Amino acid sequence: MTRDTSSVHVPHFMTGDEWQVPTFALLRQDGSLHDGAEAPELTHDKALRIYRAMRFTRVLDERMLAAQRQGRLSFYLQSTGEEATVVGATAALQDDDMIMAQYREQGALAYRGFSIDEFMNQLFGNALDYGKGRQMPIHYGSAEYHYMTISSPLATQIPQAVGYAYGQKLDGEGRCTITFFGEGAASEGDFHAALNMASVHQVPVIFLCRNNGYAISTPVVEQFAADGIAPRAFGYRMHVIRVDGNDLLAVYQATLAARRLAVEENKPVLIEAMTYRLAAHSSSDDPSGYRSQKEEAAWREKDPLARMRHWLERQGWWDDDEERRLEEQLRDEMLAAMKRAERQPPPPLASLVSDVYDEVPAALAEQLAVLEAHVRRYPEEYPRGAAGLDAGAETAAGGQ
Amino acid sequence: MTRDTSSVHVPHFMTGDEWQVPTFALLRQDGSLHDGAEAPELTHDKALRIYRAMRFTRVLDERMLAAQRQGRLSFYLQSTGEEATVVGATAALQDDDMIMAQYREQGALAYRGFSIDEFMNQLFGNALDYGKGRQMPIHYGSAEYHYMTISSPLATQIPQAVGYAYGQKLDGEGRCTITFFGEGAASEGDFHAALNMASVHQVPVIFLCRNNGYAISTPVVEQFAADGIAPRAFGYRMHVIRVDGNDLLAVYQATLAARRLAVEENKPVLIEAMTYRLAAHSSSDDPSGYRSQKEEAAWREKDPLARMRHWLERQGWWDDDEERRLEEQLRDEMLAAMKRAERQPPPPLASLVSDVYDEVPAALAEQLAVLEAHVRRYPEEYPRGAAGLDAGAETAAGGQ
Amino acid sequence: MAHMNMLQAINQALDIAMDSDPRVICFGEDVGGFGGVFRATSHLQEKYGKARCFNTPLVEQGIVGFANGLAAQGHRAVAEIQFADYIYPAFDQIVNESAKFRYRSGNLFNVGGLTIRTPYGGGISGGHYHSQSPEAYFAHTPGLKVVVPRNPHQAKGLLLAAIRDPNPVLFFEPKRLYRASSGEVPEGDYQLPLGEAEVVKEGADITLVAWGAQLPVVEEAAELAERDGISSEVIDLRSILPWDRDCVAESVFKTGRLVISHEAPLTGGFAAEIAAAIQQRCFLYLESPIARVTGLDTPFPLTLEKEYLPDALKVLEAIRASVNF
Amino acid sequence: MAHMNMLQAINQALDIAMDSDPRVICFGEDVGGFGGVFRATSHLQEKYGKARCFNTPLVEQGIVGFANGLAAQGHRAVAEIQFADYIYPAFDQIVNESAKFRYRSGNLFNVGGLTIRTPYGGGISGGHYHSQSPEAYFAHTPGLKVVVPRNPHQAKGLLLAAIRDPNPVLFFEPKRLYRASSGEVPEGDYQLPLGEAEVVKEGADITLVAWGAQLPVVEEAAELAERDGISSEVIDLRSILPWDRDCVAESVFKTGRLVISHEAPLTGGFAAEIAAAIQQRCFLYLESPIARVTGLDTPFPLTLEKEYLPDALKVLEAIRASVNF
Ligand SMILES: Cc1ncc(C[n+]2csc(CCOP(=O)(O)OP(=O)(O)O)c2C)c(N)n1
Ligand SMILES: Cc1ncc(C[n+]2csc(CCOP(=O)(O)OP(=O)(O)O)c2C)c(N)n1
Ligand SMILES: [Mg+2]
Ligand SMILES: [Mg+2]
Repeated sequence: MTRDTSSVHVPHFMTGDEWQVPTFALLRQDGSLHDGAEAPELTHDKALRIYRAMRFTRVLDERMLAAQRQGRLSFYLQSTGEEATVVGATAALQDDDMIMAQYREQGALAYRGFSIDEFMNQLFGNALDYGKGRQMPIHYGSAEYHYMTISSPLATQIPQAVGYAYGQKLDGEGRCTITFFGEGAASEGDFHAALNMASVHQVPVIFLCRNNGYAISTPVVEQFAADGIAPRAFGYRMHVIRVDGNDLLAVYQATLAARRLAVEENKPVLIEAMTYRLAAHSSSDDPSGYRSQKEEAAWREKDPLARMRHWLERQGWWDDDEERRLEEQLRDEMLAAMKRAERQPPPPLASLVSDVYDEVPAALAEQLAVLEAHVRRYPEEYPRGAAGLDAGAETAAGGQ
Repeated sequence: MTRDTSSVHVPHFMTGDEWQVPTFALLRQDGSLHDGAEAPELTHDKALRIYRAMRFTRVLDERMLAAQRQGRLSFYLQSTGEEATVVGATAALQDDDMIMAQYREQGALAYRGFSIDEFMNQLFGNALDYGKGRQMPIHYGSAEYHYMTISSPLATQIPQAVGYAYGQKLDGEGRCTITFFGEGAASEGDFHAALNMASVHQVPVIFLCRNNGYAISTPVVEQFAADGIAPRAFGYRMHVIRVDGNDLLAVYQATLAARRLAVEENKPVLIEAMTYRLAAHSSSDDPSGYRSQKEEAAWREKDPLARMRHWLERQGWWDDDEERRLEEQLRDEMLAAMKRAERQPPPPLASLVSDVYDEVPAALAEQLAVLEAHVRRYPEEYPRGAAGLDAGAETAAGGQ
Repeated sequence: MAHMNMLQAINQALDIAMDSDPRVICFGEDVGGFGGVFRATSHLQEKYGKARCFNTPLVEQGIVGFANGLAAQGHRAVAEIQFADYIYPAFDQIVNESAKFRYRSGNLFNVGGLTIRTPYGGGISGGHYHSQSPEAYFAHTPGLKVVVPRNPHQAKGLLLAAIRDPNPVLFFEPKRLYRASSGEVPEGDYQLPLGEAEVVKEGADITLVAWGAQLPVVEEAAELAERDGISSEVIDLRSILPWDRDCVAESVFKTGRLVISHEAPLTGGFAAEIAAAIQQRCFLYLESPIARVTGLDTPFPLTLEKEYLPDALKVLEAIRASVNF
Repeated sequence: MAHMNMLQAINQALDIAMDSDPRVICFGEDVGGFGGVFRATSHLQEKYGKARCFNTPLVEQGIVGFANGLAAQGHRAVAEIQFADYIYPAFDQIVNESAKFRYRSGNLFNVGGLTIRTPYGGGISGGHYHSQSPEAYFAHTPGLKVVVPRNPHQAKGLLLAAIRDPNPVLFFEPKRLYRASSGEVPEGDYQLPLGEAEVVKEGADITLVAWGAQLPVVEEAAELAERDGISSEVIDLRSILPWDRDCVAESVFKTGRLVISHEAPLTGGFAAEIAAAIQQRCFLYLESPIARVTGLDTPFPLTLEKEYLPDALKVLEAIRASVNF
């Protein structure tokens, strides 16, 4: 409260309509730069790494939605339309900055190098899944790639990101945390708590809101009355920028600048990326019940992949041939990986009780023993449990 | 999202420092008006009703803190320094608008006519307490005066006020709800939820934040990084005004205008009243551990009662004699009421189990029967329970 | 009578409640135009308008806080929490506020008009955040009523009773049965009593107690046990709070044996309360220890969900162990 | 050894924890410069600086969310919730996040460094929002540890163990005993085991189980019963989750009788779990029903607090009833 607030003697209400938050954009849909815009420095290699991650994500989403439709997978969730937001922000970070995502950020993992097999093992919840088949498909996690395991309850990761980043600040190694979330999740109390704590404690954290227009069926006009999420930053005197979320270069540049503020000045930053969820919320959803095809078509015109590809082509870094080769290669690899993952056994029965604590408590070990005896008695009734029975002996003991 | 946000091509971060929320003030400490200020219309009668409520509150606080110090009361909590905020806002409402307060708003009840005996019965938790001796002192409630019973968990009343006001809007009788809370409580997730829901659903609710500088020992600079609470309204495109909370006329006028927006236009409003908690947080607290006497003294110079009294004197509506008579009268009445309240019996034993549900469930009636038998066996060990044993027979049955 | 599934029965109950009382208001995430992610509130906005059936922002603590206020004002607030797994952000509003509202005010104010509907339970490949059965948390909270229906007929009658009950009610809907359970349901307006259990099947040798989605499971176990010549009495508790001790005790006086089953983890689950109360009430009648067949003391898994769940075979084993004790 | 009260012992434990491990961080409402409303964190900010001991904004869900993240990052986060009655806004972060963090990630990540300290319980004229004993809610949550000390010596050793335990721990401090309980406490660094009960007094006729502030109560009841010639074995559970079934069962094998006491309401309280588990384990040894002496199934009252509380006389009556069954 260092501000010298002036005093007035006629009551006047403000609403925030007094000013507005503009949208930062660099690329036009045809891949050319807006007048006055300057592209960020981006090497050929990095640009291609980015584009490949975007394309990987798009192909993965197409393949896995199809697999879900065929009944091979119980559930899937696409990030289609939001690849520039997610990959652009990730590319602006150090590879060992922490990512705490919501669930639609597979592009971040793709960019960092999570392999097709790693994706598939999680999606099929098999014995090789790092999460041991405990969470629904798309709940990825990777210690190697500094990507916190996804948790379904919305917004819980946002204050956690503040705590994580506070720890990074204490460690003093110049790392930061980014947390992704939807404009719907930003309605949760946890979001408010996180912004407040980050600004009071000057924490190196980047809050990246994917404002994609919907929370399942709920459009933004029923989610909030304000002009988007950005103005919430003013409530905490936090740095904020709004960016065209379908513009890879703009997202990249904004996040680079945000990271500088976060890491060098311990200033948390809110980024609102304006984008659109082109697909259904998930494989369980059908958006035809709550939005028009016209609206979807208008946004399909703003496809972030096409926009980035056009820019790459203008740089002379990409062409149709390469595009076709990449798509084919990805499809083949994914098909093969999917088959490999499906052939893997389920996690062992003992994995039901490990990791609840660092070690399996006695009472829980007893519960497992009873269950094992039961499964042995009726192996045909519990084919998955029976399959993993012997494989899992050491797992139960080790807790790993 | 109807706003036409402009597009920019150079990344620029905003923080809210671009503009500021001024403080609306009318009265100088000497009771004169600021240059250019105009006093709201206020009849002689209403002005005195307001001042008497302020003085009542001040005297009540002094008396009851003393009673607590003497061991006659287990706990007390003063509103000293914040009387103008609470009484001024209440006076601007209709007497049957709903009030959902935090705990430091005894002035609102005093203004509406809650009697000294009603205060005392709650404070002593006796058989006449509407709350049946179930809550700590200062947890008043009154259906007659449209004052929701206080609940200790902070901020829970804020989204409740939105729901209450939504019901009033459905009823269409032109009533609204005001909710009071501290700047500390505004950190809770419930506050964020409430502002958002109120603005999305266009609810006739007034959010009145008493920004009194502290949440127990925590100063505002450790509570939030922004310039107060007011800028949070911008996150929801909500009408907001900041007001000098020690200036009765300004609070009154701001709240009048806010009520008009709420009731006539279904526009929720946030009012931030800048004030200071002159006393300790409560009788359990000692502020000398966390703030300076100098700071306290500076705020004592801004005493809202003195300021209002000076204004009244300038109107020729008040003088020293009347002040002395009022104080004496209040003291005498309070002393007498305190004695009456202390002489009342405790609530009957059966009140332990009534009102959990509309009727006492069988299992709970059994628990009471066991307890009654126990108390009868050891009456000297449970003097209060034994005292109320027979008085309470019908209470248990009726649930009232 | 009409044949329908549980979702249709719930939708009908809401429709009747709104039609018969203009003070009934339904809201929650996606419940407005879309009709809820399970479609339980389909067509209600169309029929009763946006003011009485609407989407809320995505904030459970706000939804229940708003509902508490709306109920205190005198409306009947029917709030949906999209999954029971997401009810915890509203825990404070429910446990500290809804449950204590009447008591703390000495009955000056109450939120009796509040009903919170939420789908619970496993068996739908939901992993640990679309499968939880959190009823025991709320059953430890005096001031609340907790109700769980087992089929469409029960769902409609209990939900209508819950909405009209003058106390705050948590209504847990077994989502596994939303479409899987169907049957004959009276067309009109009717209510089933809260706080009363129902003996679904009479039997002589052992008492089986369950609620909601676990009812078909214990019924199947009872059938399997029948082949061993064991006659089971099956009780649907229907209300967890208050729960019908008399009904369970009567049965155990007769059978001398008790198995309780729920999906929630064993430790601190509501079966513990039933076992504790019944061992006390029926001490001299018990011929074997009261057994609990429940989820493991772990979060809810995915790939091995079938192994985790307390299914009919596991209940059968417990019945056998009890009878052969 | 030094003579001190429980607050001093807790303050010492925090001091030792921070001194011996630079990764220990303490925070919460008013815990910074002021040292907490009960002064449990006195002088820690002075000694270890603002970065390691600080005030947070007033938002429990944020405090625990932040703590979860800080623990996941590798620090030892020691968060204070000012009163246990105010822990519910953090319920989601505790029950859905802290408790499931390791499991859901297959042990890639964990919040083992998390400890949440919070004062609980009645007897201080706190009414229903400064008196609650919510341990049973958390004891129904696999993945958490729940610990309650009974005196300064226990408090120091158990808190040091909790902070260093590689699992998230809820540490409930009996605020009624903060100053009322004092005794000899070892000066240095020591830990007491989590998950192990302690037989505080040996006896032959009946087993009394309690934890925290209820320990002195059952000890007093045991003394009173002694005058009737009844010899009680008194067990301090110390950890509610995981709890030491073996210790309680061993005792009941010997005594054949069990009384459990806690302040929380009866229905769904943790005594239910103990009763349910022990009636199963010790069925053939029980000579009378397991009894529970607890708070009523109501919110916590104020004026009639003494009548509400499960005091020594009520425990004594339960002991007599059990012995005379
Ligand atoms: C606490 C909580 N409440 C409700 C849900 C159910 N749910 C899952 S996704 C979703 C919508 C989220 O929308 P948004 O945050 O905008 O992200 P998007 O799906 O658009 O990427 C809802 C309501 C949940 N997972 N967690
Ligand atoms: C949910 C919750 N958390 C913590 C507390 C303990 N507490 C009581 S008052 C208070 C400070 C409130 O400060 P503020 O909102 O600024 O109001 P003021 O006391 O200044 O009027 C705290 C932390 C509480 N009552 N409820
Ligand atoms: Mg969205
Ligand atoms: Mg304050």
